[in-house]
This record gives sequence, C-alpha cells and structure tokens, in this order.
Amino acid sequence: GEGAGTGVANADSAGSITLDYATYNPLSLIIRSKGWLEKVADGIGQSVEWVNSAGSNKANEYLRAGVIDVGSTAGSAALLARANGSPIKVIDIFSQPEWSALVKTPDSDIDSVADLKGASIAATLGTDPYFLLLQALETAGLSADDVSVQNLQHADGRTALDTGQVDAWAGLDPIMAAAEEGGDLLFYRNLDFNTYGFLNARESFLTQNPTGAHAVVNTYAYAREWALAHEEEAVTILGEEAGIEPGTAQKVWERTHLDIDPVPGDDQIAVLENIGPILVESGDVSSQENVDDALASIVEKSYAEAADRTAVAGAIEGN
Amino acid sequence: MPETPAPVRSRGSLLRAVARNKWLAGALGLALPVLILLLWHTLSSNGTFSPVQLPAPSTVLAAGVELAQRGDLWFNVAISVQRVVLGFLIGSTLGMVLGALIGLSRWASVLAGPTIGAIRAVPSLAWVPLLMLWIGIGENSKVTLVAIGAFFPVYTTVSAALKHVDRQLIEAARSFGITGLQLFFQVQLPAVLPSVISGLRLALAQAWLFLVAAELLGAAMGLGFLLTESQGNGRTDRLLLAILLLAILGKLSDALVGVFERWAARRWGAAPAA
Amino acid sequence: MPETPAPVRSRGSLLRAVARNKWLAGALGLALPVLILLLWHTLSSNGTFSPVQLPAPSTVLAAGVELAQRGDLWFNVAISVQRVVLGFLIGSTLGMVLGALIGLSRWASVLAGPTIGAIRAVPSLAWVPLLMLWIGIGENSKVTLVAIGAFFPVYTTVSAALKHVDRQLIEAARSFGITGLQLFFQVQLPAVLPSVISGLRLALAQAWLFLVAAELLGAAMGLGFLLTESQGNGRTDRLLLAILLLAILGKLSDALVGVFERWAARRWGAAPAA
Amino acid sequence: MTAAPASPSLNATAGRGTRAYPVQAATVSFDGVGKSFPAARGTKRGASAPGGGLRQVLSDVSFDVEPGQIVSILGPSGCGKSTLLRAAAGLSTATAGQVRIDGSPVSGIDPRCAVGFQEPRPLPWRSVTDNVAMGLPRGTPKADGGRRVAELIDLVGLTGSAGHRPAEISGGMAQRASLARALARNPGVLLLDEPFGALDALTRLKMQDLLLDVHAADPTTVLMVTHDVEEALYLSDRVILLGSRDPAGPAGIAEDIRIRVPRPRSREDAELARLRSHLLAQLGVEGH
Amino acid sequence: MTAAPASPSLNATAGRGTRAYPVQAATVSFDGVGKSFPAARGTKRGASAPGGGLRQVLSDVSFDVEPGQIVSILGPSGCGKSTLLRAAAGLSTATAGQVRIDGSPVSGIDPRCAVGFQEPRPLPWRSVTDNVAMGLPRGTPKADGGRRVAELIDLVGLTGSAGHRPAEISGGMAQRASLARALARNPGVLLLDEPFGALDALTRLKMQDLLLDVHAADPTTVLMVTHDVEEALYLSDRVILLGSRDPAGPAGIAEDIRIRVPRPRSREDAELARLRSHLLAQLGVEGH
Ligand SMILES: Nc1ncnc2c1ncn2[C@@H]1O[C@H](COP(=O)(O)OP(=O)(O)OP(=O)(O)O)[C@@H](O)[C@H]1O
Ligand SMILES: Nc1ncnc2c1ncn2[C@@H]1O[C@H](COP(=O)(O)OP(=O)(O)OP(=O)(O)O)[C@@H](O)[C@H]1O
Ligand SMILES: [Mg+2]
Ligand SMILES: [Mg+2]
Repeated sequence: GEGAGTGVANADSAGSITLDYATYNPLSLIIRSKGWLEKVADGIGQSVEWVNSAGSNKANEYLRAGVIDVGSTAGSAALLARANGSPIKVIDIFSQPEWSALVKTPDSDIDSVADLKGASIAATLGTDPYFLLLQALETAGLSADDVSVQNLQHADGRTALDTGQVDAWAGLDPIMAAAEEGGDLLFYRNLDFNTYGFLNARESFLTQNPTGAHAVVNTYAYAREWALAHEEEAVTILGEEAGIEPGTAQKVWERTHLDIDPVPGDDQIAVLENIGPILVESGDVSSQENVDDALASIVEKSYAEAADRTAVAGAIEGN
Repeated sequence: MPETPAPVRSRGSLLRAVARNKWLAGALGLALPVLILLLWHTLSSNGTFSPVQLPAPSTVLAAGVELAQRGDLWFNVAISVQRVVLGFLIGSTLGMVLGALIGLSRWASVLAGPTIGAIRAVPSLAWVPLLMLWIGIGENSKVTLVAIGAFFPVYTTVSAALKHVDRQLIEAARSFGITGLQLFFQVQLPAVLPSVISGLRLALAQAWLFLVAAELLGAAMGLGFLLTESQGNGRTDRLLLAILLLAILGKLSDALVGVFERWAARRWGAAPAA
Repeated sequence: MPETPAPVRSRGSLLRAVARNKWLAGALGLALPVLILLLWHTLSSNGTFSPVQLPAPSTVLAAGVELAQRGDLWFNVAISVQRVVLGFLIGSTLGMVLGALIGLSRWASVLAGPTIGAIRAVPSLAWVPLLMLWIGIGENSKVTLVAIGAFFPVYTTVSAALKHVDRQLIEAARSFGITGLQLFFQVQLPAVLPSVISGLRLALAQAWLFLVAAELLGAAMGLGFLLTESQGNGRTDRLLLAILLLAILGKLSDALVGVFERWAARRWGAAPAA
Repeated sequence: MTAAPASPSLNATAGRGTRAYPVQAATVSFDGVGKSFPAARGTKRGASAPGGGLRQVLSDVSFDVEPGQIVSILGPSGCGKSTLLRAAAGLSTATAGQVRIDGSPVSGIDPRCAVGFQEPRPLPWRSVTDNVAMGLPRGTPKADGGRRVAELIDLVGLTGSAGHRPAEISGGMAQRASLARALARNPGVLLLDEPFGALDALTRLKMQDLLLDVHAADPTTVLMVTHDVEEALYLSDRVILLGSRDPAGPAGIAEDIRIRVPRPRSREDAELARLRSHLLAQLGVEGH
Repeated sequence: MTAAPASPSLNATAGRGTRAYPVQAATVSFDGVGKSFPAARGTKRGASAPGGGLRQVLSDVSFDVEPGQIVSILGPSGCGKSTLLRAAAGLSTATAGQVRIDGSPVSGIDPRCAVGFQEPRPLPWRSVTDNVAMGLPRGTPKADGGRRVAELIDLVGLTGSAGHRPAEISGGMAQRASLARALARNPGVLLLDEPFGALDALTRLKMQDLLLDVHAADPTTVLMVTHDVEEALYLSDRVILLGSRDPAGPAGIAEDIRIRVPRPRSREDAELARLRSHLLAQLGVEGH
C-alpha cells in the first residue's frame, strides 16, 4: 500500500481516490487496516491508494504536489497551507484531540505557565504544540519573547527535557504519552488550544470527483461509530499501526475525542483565529490578509453535513 | 624493478599472521565494535542514560526480534536494499559516464562542470519536494533520490582522477593509435581504478544516507521509514535498531566493494597510482 | 621527457580562447544555469505547475528580498557559513589524520577500519538524537554533525589513495632515510594530492548536506533551518530560496577548493597520478 | 668492438615472422625545425635559464630522410635528440619550421609512426604479452596478432617472462619489450629513442642484428637516437650529429655523415673505425 | 676507447666540494645469497616459468667487498644484477643466505647505503635541486646542504636546469640528477645501478671521472652495476661477472676478477685491453 505512482497527472483522474493514513489520525488507521474504503470504492467503480503521512507537514506537501487527494493535518497546519496558497478545503473533522500540552520533569519546580518566565522551552516551530505554547503564555500575560524557545523536532524535545537541557517541552502525542509513562508530568493542558484534526481535500479533487469525496467522508462516519463502539480493538490497531507501546496507545486514545460534530465550522475557526496573527508575526505567512482569506474560504461543510454512515454500511458489511 | 619493498623495521608476528589470514583480521576488526557494545551496555544499565534516551542493547535486540516475528523486519530490510542497489547502480553508472566526460572533455567541463558542482550542494532533504513534483512518490522517485546520492562521489572522484593520469602512459598509448573510448577503457580507467573504487565506496555510503530522505517520499516500509517513524513516535529502541541495521548493511555492502577491489587488484595487478 | 602532449585533432579556436581566458570560461559555465532558469520560468508561468508547487523565479527573488529586508537572510547565511566552515575544518583535518593512519598502518586498518566503515553508513538524521544526548543542543553539536559529514569523504579517499602511491617513489625516498611523518608529508601526501583534493571537494559538499540535519538541533537560524521550516509550513518560495542559496554557497565554497587546487598544482607541479 | 655474426636462425625467424603486413616506408623531412621551452619556473635555489621566459633548445634543423633509410641521431645529453624525435612523431609541435612525412605536415600524433620511447613506459597492469600486443596495428586479426606478438617476444628473448607484469621484469627486459611493441606496429616510420641503452653487450648486439633483420625483411624508414657511436655506425645509412658551439645556445646539425659501407657490415670495418674516431672527436672525446 | 684526462678543475672542485662529511667506508659481505621470485601469474598467452610457483634468479652468491673498494657487477640482461644490489641495500630480502655490512646483517632498508636506482625515480613535484637535496644526510645544516647540492649539480652539469621539474629535463639529465642525489648522501656504501647508461660518450667519461674524484676525496665502498665492460675495467678494483651455464637456471658468480692496474688508469692500458677481451668473450661477444 505505498507509492501513488506518478504524481500530478495520476492524482487528477476521476476514478481513483488517493488518501493518506497517519498515526495522528486513528480513524484512517482503522479504515485502512479493515479495508473498508476499498469496498466502498469498489461499489462506485473507483480504486483506492493509501499513502503514509509522517506528519501534518508531509500531508500538506503531498497535497500540494498533487500526489494525494485527501490528507489529514492539524487545523493549524491546514490554515498555514491554505494561507500560503495551497488549494485545499477541510471537508471533515476526524477528531478533537488533545495531542499537545506542556510537559515538565517530575523534579521540576515549575507549577504553572507563569513560572515559565525566562525558562527555555523545547518546541517544534509551526506545529500545534508550538501554538499551544504561545496561547498558554498569553493566558499568563507572557509572550514568546519572555521565554527562550528551542526549536527541536518532537522526539528531540523530549530528550532535551529529560536530559535537563530545557526546562519544559511543548509535547506532542504519542511521544508525550510515552514521556508520561516514563514519569514526566503535563503541567498545562487545554483541549481548546488544540486545533482539531482536519481532513482536507484538494479543490480540484472536489470538482472532479465529488462522489469519491463523499465516499471518504461517509466511510469516516462509519469508522467513527465503529471506533466508539469497539474501543479495545481500536486501541490495538492504533498501537500496532503506529508502532507504539500498548500503554502509550491507550493514553493517546483517551485524549483523542472522537464523539464530536464532524462538520467543520465555527469551533474550528475560533481556535484558528487565535493562531492567525502568530503565523503572520513569525513570517510563516506574509500577511494577515492571507490568513483572513484562508479563514474565510477553508471550510467546505457540505460533505460532512451530508455524511451518512448507512450509505456505506452495506458495502462494508458485505450484504 | 621493484618487488614489494622490505619493511624498515621487522614487524610483530601477529601482524604477519593477520596479513596472511583474513579470518583473523576479521576477528580483530570485531574487537572495536564489541568494545563499543560493552560501553553502550554499561552506559544504558548503570543509569547514566535513561532507557528512552539510550535503551540497552538487549532492548534493541528485543525490538528487532519483535519486528522480525511480525515479518516486518525482513520486508523493511529487503525493500531498502532493493532501493539502494538500484539507485546505486544507476547513480554510479551515470557518475562514471559524466565524470569521464567532464574529466576528459574540456568543453563538457566548461559548460556543465559549474552547474553540476552547484547541484551537488543541494541537500538530500531538499530533493524530496522537488522529486515529488516531478516524479511523484512511487518507487521511481525513491530510487532516483538514492541515485542522486550515489552519483556525486563517483562523478567527483572520477572526473578529478582522470585529470591526473600519468601523461607518459597516455602519450604512449595514443602514439600507438589508442584513442577515444579505447583509451578510456584500456588506459585511463585502469589508471584511476583506486580512485574509482574509493568513489564507489563513498557513493554506496551516500546511497544509504540518501535512502532515509528517499523514504520520506511516501514510504510505508524500509529502514529509513523505520528510522523516521521511530524518531517521530519516540521509539528509541527501534530507532537504534534502524541505525544499527543501516550501519551493518552499509558495512556489508562496503565489503562487497572490497571484494570487487581485490578482484580488480588481481586483474589489473599493480594498479598504478592515480 | 614529456611536455604537454599535442592534441590529436586541432581544436576549435573558441575552446582555445576558453582555455586562456577564465572569465570566458566562467561565462560559458553560466549558460546552463541560465537555461535552467528559463525552463523554470516557463514551467511556473505556463501553468504546468501551480504557484505553490513551483513558484516563479521572480517570486523566489521577492521572498529573498523580503527576508533580506527583515535582516534575517544575512544572519541565516552567516551562521550557516560559520557552522560549515568550522565543521569542515575539523572534519577534514580529522579525516586526513585518520585516513593517513588507516592508509599507512596495517594495524590501524585491521582494528579500526571495519568500525569506521560501519559508522559511515549512519545517516545524518540519525546522528541528531545521539549528538543531543552527548553534546546537547548548543553550537557544538551542530558543528560536530557537520564535521562528521566532512570527515568521511576525506577519510575514504585519503586512506584509499595512500595504498596506491607509486611504490618506486616510496622506495626511493625510504632508501634516502625519509620515513614516518617526513615520508608522509614529503612523498605520500604530494603523491595523493589529487585524491585529497577531490576528497575535500566531496567533504565540503557533504558538510553542506549535513548542515540541514545539524540545524534540526535546536537551531532558530541558518539555511538548513530555513529549509526545514519552509518545508514544514509550505512556503515553497522560501524553500526554493534556501535550496538556491545552499547551491550557490556550495558552489562558491567549492570554487575556493578549486583555487587551492590550482595553487597546489603550481606548488607541486605535475602532481603525479595517485 | 666487434660482434659475433648474427646467428642464422635469428635472421631467418625475423625475416619470416615480421614481414606479415608490409607497409610503405615513408619520407621524413625536417624543415627548419626549432623548439623552445619555457625556462625553469621555481628558480628558488637553482639558477634560471637566460633569455626571458623561453629557452631555445633546437634551432633550424633541416634534413630529409629517404624511405627505407636508417638514420641515427647523436649528440650530447640534453641537446634535444628526444625533442627532435617527438616532433617527428607529432608528440610535440615544433615552435619553428615543420616536420613532413611523405610531404604532409605532421600535426598531432601521427599514425604512420611507431615510437620506442627513451623510458620503456609499459602499462603497469598488463603482462608483457599484452603490452607488446598494444603495438599491433588496429584491425590485426586476433590469431595473426597473437602469433606475431609471440614471435616478437621470442625474438627479443622474453618468452620466459611473457606473462610477467612490468614491475616483475628487469630494466633491460622492459626496454626489449618496448622495442617489441614498436616493431609490432610495422609502421611507415620507426622512431627509436635509445632502444638499446639498458642492455648488456651481447644482448645489445643481438638486438642490433634483430633490428637489421626486421629492416631487411620490411625496409621501413628508421630514425633512432643513440649514444653509442659504434652502434650508430654499424646500423645506419646516415648519422646526424646534433650540437652547438655555444653551450647555452640552441643545438643544430653539427655533422651529417652518409655511411656507404654495404651491409652486412663488419664491426671492424676500417672505414667505420675512421668515422668512429671522427665522430668521437666531434663529440669531444679525443685521443683515439 | 680512451678518455681525455679529466680536466684539473673538475678534479679540484670534486675533491673540495664533496669531502665535507667523511664517513667510514664499510665492508659488504654476500654470504650464499639466493633469491627466488614467484613465477608469472597470468599465463594466458605467455609460457609460464618452470618449477612450481617459484623461479630462482640468484643462487649462492658469495663475495666480500673490502672498505673503499670499487666493485663492478657485469652480466646479461635480466640475470639478477639489480636484484643483488637491492639485497645489499635492504630493499628486498634474499630468500637464501644474507648480506652483511660491517658484520651486521642487512634487514630492512639500510641507512649506511645510498642507492642510485636503474631508473632515475625523481619526485616529480620537486625541482632538480630539491630532488638532489633529498639525498643529503639527515641533520645536514641548511647552509652546508645548500652549498653541497649546488656543487654536485654543477659537477653533473645541471646548473642550467636546477630549477626544472623532472618532467622538463632529458633522460640523461635525470640520470645525472639521480647520481648527484646518491653522491649527496656521502654513504658508507654507494650502490649504483647503471649510473651512466643514458649518457653520451663525453658526458659518460666525465661522470666516470667525477665518480673517481669523489671516491679519491672520500674513499667509500662502491658497488655498481654496468653493462659497459670498459667502464667496469676503468673504474673498478674488481669485476664480478654474474651468469649461469643453464639459461633457465639461477645465476651465480661466473668470474671474479681483481684489477691491479694502479690509478689514474689509462683507458688504453694493455692489461685492461686483455681483460676486456676476456670479459667480452665470457659475456658471449667473441672475436675481438
Ligand atoms: N618482483 C618480481 N617478480 C618476479 N620476478 C622478478 C621480480 N623482480 C625481478 N624479477 C626477475 O628477476 C630477474 C632478475 O631481475 P633484475 O632486475 O635483477 O635483472 P638485471 O640483472 O638487473 O637486468 P637488467 O640488466 O636488464 O637490468 C629477471 O628475470 C626478472 O624477471
Ligand atoms: N617540458 C619541458 N620543459 C622545459 N624544458 C624541457 C622540456 N622538455 C625538455 N626540455 C629541455 O630540452 C632539452 C632537450 O631535451 P631532450 O629530452 O630532447 O634531450 P636529449 O637530447 O634527448 O637528451 P638525453 O640524451 O639526455 O636524453 C633539455 O635541456 C631539457 O631540459
Ligand atoms: Mg633523450
Ligand atoms: Mg637491472
């Protein structure tokens, strides 16, 4: 299930769906390992190809290059891509995860965000943990200038925390869950500062193959229902597919909220509006205008609104 | 005319035994790795580093066994080896051809030399988005990226070495009507053989290095994928496993170049300086 | 005894002019890059690729200007250059020393050769977590990683070339009491100079390659940082800018090696094959 | 000194073995040939050559070699003998005048010539046999080529070392291999730079006779450099002596002597002895 | 042939210039020296050497060279002269017997020897001056060394090319540079492998006299290989002729002749002429 063949030309053909699966999108893991979408696509005469995304940035890269039609990213990443000109629309919300928080070591004397003044904090610039960090600092009346942010990849951030090279770490699951298993503590959590899991589609895919897009959203709806009903099996799939320890997988699962309204809308826009100015200030996006345009155009509600798990249940359950 | 020169001081008999017996040499070559392993074991078990920072060798082994039992390990290894082999063959062949062209033709050198030199400095990671645009994320783009990695060392060493082949030999050969491709294959190539081989060595190593970047191109299998994935989800044991496997495979493939080198040394004898 | 051999066929007068005039040669060397630029412009403006996929050259230039106006560009460039220069100096010096040791001492070769060969295959990205553990995330670890990248090409080419130095010359020198370090600096090193230089070339290129990985080590500045950051946030214009700058700087630094090469060729004259 | 007459068997073999591909012997004309080299660059400790950046080595060398003639070039060490030979082979270009072979000017390496270099210059990675085979004219059928190479190797006395690499044979053996390589070419003009310099007395005489036999079987034009006056006189139709009055100045033709003694010559011929004294005196060796 | 008596100025200069660091001349003893080489490996086309994997080149060579003696080694091409010299220098180890210098066995390159190789072997990237300077004994003060090198270069007639690189000088000039390099060493034992092979008649005579002058000023032990019987007789106290009856078998000492003609010798000395005929006959060149 790897490799989408040649990029640009291939991905635009109407009879096929190329989409990603990612460890931060448990529903995609379930759908892929169960082979559900293949069955659904078969019913409408289309074919399916899966591509692994190592992170939101990878998914965006694939979307941009046209090698996938549908990709999963954090909301912030989707906004960033759209604001920088990538023609994508969010068609479904796959989860409201609490995948990032602020982490400290057990022997640390940091108790609250206010204690972070002057501290050095590891974070990966431009990712959800980084945005969470900035929003959290704001709640305590601090800004990025009051701390020293060490730009490290997520896994390296944890090592830096554990070896005492930084005072705190803006962590990301599943590494954060593993760190917790190892004794580290989450000292600041805020579900609302996480930016949701966005399922994005390329605009040209939506115009050329709306049937395919519907099939994907419907299958996600089916998978959501199934996952809520079969937690144990779902956790096992997550652990195996993501290559993480069962205990870690369980923790991640608990923080991934699936019983939400999958229709993208105001909740998502609200949190993204917090992030927009940060993107502009850091130079990741060249103007606020771009951000505003993106916020105004990124949502495509119709697919999720029309989502119907029963439309695909027949094809999936084989009767 | 010279035979192997006598040593200045007479050497230890063990060294002489080593020179004769390649198994003994191999065993001695293992001494250092074993030492490193012991150090690693000590550092990871006496608390200098925590298990996430540096898991014990046994943990890494266990991770390997687990992956092997799921059947993933061999597939990971096989697909990576395939990519490296294909990419290496393509890249080093092209490197040889272009290196020869640039090393021998002043026109080619003036026109294309600077550009190739600039492209050499494009990092492997930077190729990823470009190749994705041009070739997509299939097997082709991965092999291409590995080939790019393998290309430059061969290209650089061959083109440089060709400029320094003993003029007297070339003159002699040309005066006997050996020109063009014949000159290349009969005189210039044998003369630069040591350089070609060290170029191939580096190319192979760089092919493995570029593999990791290549497997960012939408891979779901392969050692590079295992490496980045484990790095992404914090499985330090698997990360180390991937590094170890890459090192071992790199060394094994390098040993194959060594076999070729010895064959060439026999075939071309006192392959001359170049 | 030979002077420069006469050409088989007489060559075009332009080529002869090129050989004499290095400015002309430089201008011709720009022909290919200009062609590539034109192709790029066409592909990005005629709709083959969308602006996010492949921004037009002018857009990339604008991104550069914007960064330059914010003052970030020069700082990015300067810090990267500093890391590469330091790392290259350290790595290539060590490569020379260890390459000499392995190339000349059979003991060292048997004991350490295989291990060094294995370490060569560890990808740059894999060094990142290890170096963070050992050295932390300061400037040291970045320079170390660049040095690791610069080490291997020099090490490999030098150690290989030393094994193939003309035996007759070594024998002659040794018979005049030139041994040890003297032998190395007076005979072996000059004899392998072309190899050393192509090793340095590759080392410099690899130093730039490893820079990208090095700047994953807690960097907030530098071209490698700019590259990964832009890759992460989809600023294709900045991504291409970073690639271009890396290519240009790589080429410029390579040209410096070229200057050294010409100086060495004058100094050591008909530097012999090796 | 005098040689034993060449053994009949050698004569016969040479005659048979090397006639295979007769080639038209060519005329070589030197026409006001001059050559300058850049003076020494690193004049750190050594004295630099006078006269700006150039040092003239040869000046105004003019003579014609008729087809089938054997011409020897004599002259002090460093006077420009090899330089002259290289100009004829097209290995370097004269800075003045020109060399013509059969009327057409030499420019670039000339396929009508075969060269035996002053140093043997074998390809180090090839056996003696394969090095000699390098001399065969392009397009020689494999079987013929193999036979011819084996014959030549036998004639120069290297059969026992045919499989050795150059590093495994002695200096004199390498020189003989180089001679065999040049002979294998069967060229219009044979250019030999001190082909017998590293050989002992007997081997030297044998090789001289081998050259004469090959020449008799297939009378090509031969231009050779030698330091041995007796050798020059025994072999050649004509001896060119290079030299100059002013030691720092360029060399030119100091003597041009035709030797009309018919072949086979005796090494003790009175006319040759007279010429020998004359030439040695010209070379600065007096009193004989 | 006879030489002009060496010019007095040359004598004087040589005597003054090269005496700087007198060194004890050494005894060299060859004690049953034998040497075998592996036979040709690639016997694709060539005939392989008989006798398993080894071919014996030298067998049971025993003789002693007294301190200060000049000994010449003669013998057919490929008989093992260079091999014998290399064994004395410690450049290769004898497979039987041993070589001793002043009683202590040679093992590894021996610092008491200086070698003039059969090929000149200069370092290509150094000027003639710097190549000759390579021969100076370690620890020679810079100024002294520089003076000595300049003197030697002058004596071998290379002053005009002192700054040239080896690729820019002629074959004979390179050989003279190699001789100067060996002389610069001022060794206990001077080993010369055909030091005058590439020189014209006059230069050759000059160099022979230079060697005698240097030896007179500082009587070191000299062991030299030559192909020129007259040269051997003019220079040496003793001539060793290597050879074997069986052409495929190993060579040994065929003749060991002491030359008791006092120096300075005339090249026309009757005793030398007699010995010359004898040696040439032994070498297979009859009828003189
Ligand atoms: N490394 C080697 N391997 C095999 N055979 C060798 C090697 N070196 C020398 N020989 C053989 O040993 C023999 C003697 O060689 P050597 O160089 O001593 O001859 P030489 O007497 O100096 O001859 P010349 O006068 O031609 O220089 C030759 O037949 C040669 O083939
Ligand atoms: N490439 C060069 N650059 C400068 N000078 C050169 C070059 N090649 C030859 N010479 C000079 O030209 C002169 C003639 O050289 P050449 O090799 O023709 O001499 P030769 O007569 O063959 O001498 P020998 O008998 O010693 O071989 C020498 O003085 C030499 O220094
Ligand atoms: Mg010459
Ligand atoms: Mg010899």
